Amino acid sequence: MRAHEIYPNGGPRIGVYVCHCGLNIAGKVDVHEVVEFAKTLPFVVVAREYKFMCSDPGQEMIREDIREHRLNRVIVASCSPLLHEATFRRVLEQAGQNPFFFQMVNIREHVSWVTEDPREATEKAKALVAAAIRRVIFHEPLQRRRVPVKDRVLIVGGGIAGIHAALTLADAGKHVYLVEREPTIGGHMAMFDKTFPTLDCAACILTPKMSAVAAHPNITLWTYSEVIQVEGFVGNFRVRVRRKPRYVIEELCVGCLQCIDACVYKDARFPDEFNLGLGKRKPIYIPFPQATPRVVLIDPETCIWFKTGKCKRTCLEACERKAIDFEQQERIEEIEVGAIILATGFKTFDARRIPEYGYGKYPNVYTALEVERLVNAAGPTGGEVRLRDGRVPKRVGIIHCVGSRDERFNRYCSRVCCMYSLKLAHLIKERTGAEVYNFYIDMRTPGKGYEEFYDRLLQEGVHFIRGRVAEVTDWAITPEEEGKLIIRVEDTLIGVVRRIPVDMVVLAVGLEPQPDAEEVRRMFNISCSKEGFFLERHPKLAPVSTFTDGIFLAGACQGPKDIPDSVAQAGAAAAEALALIDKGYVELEPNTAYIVEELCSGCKTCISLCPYNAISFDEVRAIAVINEALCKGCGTCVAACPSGAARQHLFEDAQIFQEIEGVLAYV
Amino acid sequence: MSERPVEGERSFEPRIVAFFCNWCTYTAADLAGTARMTYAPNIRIIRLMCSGRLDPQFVLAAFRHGADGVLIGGCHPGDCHYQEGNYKALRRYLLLKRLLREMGIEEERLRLEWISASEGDRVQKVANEFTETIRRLGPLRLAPRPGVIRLPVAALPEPSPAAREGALP
Amino acid sequence: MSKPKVAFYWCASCGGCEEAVVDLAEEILQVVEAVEIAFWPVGLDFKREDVERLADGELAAAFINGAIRTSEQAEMAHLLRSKAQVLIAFGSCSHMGGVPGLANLFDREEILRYVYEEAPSVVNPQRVRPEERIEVDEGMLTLPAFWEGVQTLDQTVEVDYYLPGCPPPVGLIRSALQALLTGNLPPKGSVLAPDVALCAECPRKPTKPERLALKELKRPHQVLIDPETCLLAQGLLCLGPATRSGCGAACIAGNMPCTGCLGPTSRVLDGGAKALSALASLLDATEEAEIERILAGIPDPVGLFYRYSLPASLLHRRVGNGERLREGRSS
Amino acid sequence: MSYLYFPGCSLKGTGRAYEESLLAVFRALGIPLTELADWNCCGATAYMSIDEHQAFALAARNLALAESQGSPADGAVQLIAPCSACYLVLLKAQQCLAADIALCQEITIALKEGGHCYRGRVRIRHPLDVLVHDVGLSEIARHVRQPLRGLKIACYYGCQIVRPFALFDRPHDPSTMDDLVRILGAEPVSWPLKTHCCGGSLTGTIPEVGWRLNYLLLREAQRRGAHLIVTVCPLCQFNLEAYQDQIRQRYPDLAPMPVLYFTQLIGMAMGLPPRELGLQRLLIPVDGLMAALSKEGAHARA
Repeated sequence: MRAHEIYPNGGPRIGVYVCHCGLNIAGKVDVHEVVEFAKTLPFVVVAREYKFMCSDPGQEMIREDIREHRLNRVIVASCSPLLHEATFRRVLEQAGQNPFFFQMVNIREHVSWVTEDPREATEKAKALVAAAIRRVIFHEPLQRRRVPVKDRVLIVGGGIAGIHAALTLADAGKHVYLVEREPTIGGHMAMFDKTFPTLDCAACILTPKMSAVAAHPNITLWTYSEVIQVEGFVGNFRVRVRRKPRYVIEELCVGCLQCIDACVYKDARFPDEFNLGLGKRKPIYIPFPQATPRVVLIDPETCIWFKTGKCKRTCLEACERKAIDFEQQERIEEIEVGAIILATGFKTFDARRIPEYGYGKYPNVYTALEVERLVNAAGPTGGEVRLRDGRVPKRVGIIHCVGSRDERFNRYCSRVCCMYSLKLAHLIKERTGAEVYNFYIDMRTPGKGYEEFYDRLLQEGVHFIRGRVAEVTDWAITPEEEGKLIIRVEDTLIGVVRRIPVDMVVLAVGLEPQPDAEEVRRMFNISCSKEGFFLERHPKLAPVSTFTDGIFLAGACQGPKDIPDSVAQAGAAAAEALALIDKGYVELEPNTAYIVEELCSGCKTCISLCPYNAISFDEVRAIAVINEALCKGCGTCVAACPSGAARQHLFEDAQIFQEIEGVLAYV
Repeated sequence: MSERPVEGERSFEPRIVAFFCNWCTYTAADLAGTARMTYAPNIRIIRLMCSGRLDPQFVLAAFRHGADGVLIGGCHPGDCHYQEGNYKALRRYLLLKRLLREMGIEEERLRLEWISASEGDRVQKVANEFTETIRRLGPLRLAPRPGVIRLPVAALPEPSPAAREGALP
Repeated sequence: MSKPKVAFYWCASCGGCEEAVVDLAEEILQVVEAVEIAFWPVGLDFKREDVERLADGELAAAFINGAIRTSEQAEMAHLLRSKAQVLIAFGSCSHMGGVPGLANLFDREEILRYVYEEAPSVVNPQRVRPEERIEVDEGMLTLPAFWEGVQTLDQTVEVDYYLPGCPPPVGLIRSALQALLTGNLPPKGSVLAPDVALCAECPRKPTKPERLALKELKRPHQVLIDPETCLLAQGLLCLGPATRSGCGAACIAGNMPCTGCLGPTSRVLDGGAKALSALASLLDATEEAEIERILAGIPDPVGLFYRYSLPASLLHRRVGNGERLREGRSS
Repeated sequence: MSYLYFPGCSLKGTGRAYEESLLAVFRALGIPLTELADWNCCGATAYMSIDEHQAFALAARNLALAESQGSPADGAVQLIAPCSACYLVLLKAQQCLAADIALCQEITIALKEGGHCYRGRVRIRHPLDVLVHDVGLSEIARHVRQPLRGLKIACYYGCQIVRPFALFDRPHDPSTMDDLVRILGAEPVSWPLKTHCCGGSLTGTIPEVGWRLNYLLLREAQRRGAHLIVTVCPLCQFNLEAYQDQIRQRYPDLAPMPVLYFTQLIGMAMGLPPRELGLQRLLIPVDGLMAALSKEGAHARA
């Protein structure tokens, strides 16, 4: 590289811009002092402060200076580069400079927000600015790499979020692979009867979307399937999907369900998953009438043929289309996609973890999800609320925050429980006329029409008792408590401990990350937040993006959400994916490693270190060579190269040495 | 460090350089900020893409230029954004510690921590702990090294005159 | 016109560098033909005055080998610097401190105490120590001051060129002399040796596997060394990848691992750290315990990675004294 | 493993039967149990509520003594505290000392005055924990001579041994004693009051309230078909046993309900002589009951 390329206008001419970020920075750091200090540093031509550097006037100020003062280096000291580096690089570009003659200094997240004492904050800010100045002198002009983007999208999870995202993208003319682990799409929403607060029937609004998915020419729907491997990077993911055998050929089955009638088991006798064991199914079954795809499957765990190898297999002849195939094997599909949307949803809190609430011990203690099935017209009881012994409950207690807002389990609020408890209270009262008691810590009803729904329930005469329930017991003291479940709770509004006898207890279980969220996270190389939900790139500015470009989040896999929010987020994720693949290419950070070939001794140290096999040995020249297209820029090989022949753009040794000296020189 | 003057104990402010990987620990540090978790101001964070980029030269350079402690932050084992960079960091770190020991530098002055993107509170905890450890150890008293430390000149993109003299004016 | 004058001098060194000059064999005659040797205490009887008498810059070139540890060595270095147009650090010791530089693992007091009191071969009940100045009837006798630490030549005076190696390979000396005589010299400050690592010229390079993963680190005396295959591949700690070429891989030819006497390439700030990084990267372990087990194969990291370069390294000298170190305990 | 034993005031007074049966059972199982020499008040009740620091100092002194007298097994001296109150206070002291440096220094100075020092190397154990987890149910089963067949038992844990420190059982719905009872051949009845309040000191201060609480426990045990209640705590045992006459005057539906220490029950199953187990000290004797059972047993065998 020749000098005039680095110093187009002679030596380094640096502009330093320190942001107040309102009071976020200026409230702690003496911005003016930092600016004055910067002016004294070598090669600094201008140093300025401004309220909001990222604002238009702020950006314009920098562009102006670049032109006027012929700046060829720019430092912005403001927030985290993860937030605005791109913004300011663009500013350089717009002013005709190479965007990589830029260094950002994080004096908000790393200084003003984490430092008590203003004096120390200011000193720290100065040190970081000094370091950046020393570093940027050694920056080189770089070109971003452009790589083409596959215009297909993978969506993992066929709940309402996955479904909505899939339809949105498909309607935009993009091809979508929708992969669902269960035999049918629909997720939790398919289990509900009504949805709050409007009480419109879940099936009526969901099933049309489900069939739309099945029918859509742009959607490849793989149910009963799981993603097992993800390779590649934004725009070019290679994904392997395992399709578990249903022992029924999907293409042939028309869902006439005659095979089910024909099964040697005359009546259904196995607990059915979809009804949470409240109902029964046969070994050959369909999860529920509107299951999509409407294709039966055989459960080898319960099918006699699979267990004993001896069975008349009446199902076989029952199927005219010969769709049943006992020999079916699992298939591995390989697809290439440009973007991925994770919509893997949630699991409900396991109520057994709170023994004092007696779930699993007292038959009349139910989880909310079970009650959803009970009140569902298509459920095991045809929508009638009946106890396991067939009685109709006269008094029902709904306990809120089971597994939520509880230091022993989850500190967070699951957001949906208050509202669905109100919904269930309404439905139970409507169906049984029972007295319904809600035991709550706080009622949380933010959302369109939510508070109004709460009022409506109050009007309907549902009881609300404020206090966390201590225990559910069958310990009767008075005759009227005999044979009932007694809910012991401190009514914190009147300050007495109360014993409320009921026939049925409903536990409003919270929402938790899927049990395998951790493995999924690793497979897709994204992060989880503390409580185990997938972590968004930025809580406000990038709520559906992840730290891995090209992978987006939708629905409750990112945190507890109700249906409206899940759908909204699904739309957002779809839009992000669309924006990405519609562009046709992605620009990658040019922070790749490279080898100065005439300096390489061919010691091969670097080759085995590269996790992406981007480095190979050129037998002819007997040196190592890097395929920059494969390099992701971790720099491991650079750190290892014993003769300094391997280097990394944007993270050159010299630049980092300068930064090290810089942070230390001024403290 | 008994030879440390007593008054020094009060006046001494540790100087700590931290090398954080972009994907986990640097992000966690941002999170600590967003959550306003204040911690010791002694930490100066330098961003690398991966803890695997950490060249032991950086650590020694930091000590030579006045750091009393060096902190390395990477993703948890198995979580590396680049699959296994953090394992390489771990190996270099362990060998480096042996070297420091032989050079009479307390091992505690070099610390490696796995901190994931969501562990802002760990950044706070580690920063405070480490600052205290170094405060306890007192200033690192390296023997003065005569002569200029020349940056590996050939490693610079076209060196400016200023660059040739490792330290800038 | 008279022949260009040159000087040779030795400081803290073993004399091997002087041998290296003689190793030029008959070629030395051409050298003597071409230049006038104005100062070479090892070779001929010269006195300091002979140098002092020279005018500044009268020497075309001065070759200094050995590290700097005493006031006298420093004085001579300054003296020759002022008389010579070109000053060349000759050999590892003046280049990077060399083996004498390992003395920086101990402080002055420890060394004196050991050498004059504790060493098994010493009998010195009065604990007599050399004094820098001592009054005798004839007057004041003085000795050079023995400094706290060892330093390189360029940590003492400005150096124009470096001829690396322990000792510098004849080939490099030859081409350096030619460059000097013909006057086509590289930029000031250069090391007069190839800037590519040793592997480039190592005959065993083809036998090095692309994916090397070390489960065990061995030292030469522990194994029968195969004379054909890459020494690293055999688990031996060869510093070839981190060391300049130019020696024709002499040690490898002798079936011994490279110990790094020619020093790192020009891109590297601290050769030891770089070698350490490369080696650690190649370990085949991810568990801390397992890594430690393998690393136990490096009992003396400084001795391995800084055998010739401790004074030139970033850390330069041990912190505190080496007492505990010498007793084999770690601090 | 050898254990130190901290009796506390109760086991030398109202709870003598507890001490007798405990020592007898450990002897029979061949487990050495040495009484802590020069022990003092554990610091519970009044002390803790009047002056925490004095209470902690008292507890700490006992711990210090244990540390100096005991022989550490895997890093800690094992100290058995049978009385729930002692057990809890000693645990609390240890936890607080570990957590609160200022307090720790204060107490250390206090101990120093008496020439003591505590380094936190004592592990405080409840005999129930030791018997079930160290000795093991199978080992105990080996020593059972007279299985308590047909005996229905309400296991009563009281409020202190699993709360707030749930070191060896679930804080809600504990089960170790139930398992133990099963091994002895008896049948634990399912009753939800395992950890409910026995009335504590209320029986002394506001008897009406205290006795009602006792009553509720006794009645529920009775309703669930228990022949007797087994407990781990001297205060529980006393409260539930001592006031049954007064309680019956108010709530006639209450039949006499024997209340034993779990160690007494183990001893009975091991066939140890009743006097060694202090059975004669029971206000509501069990011999009638046992006789009846053994008769049934005999019939069953014949």
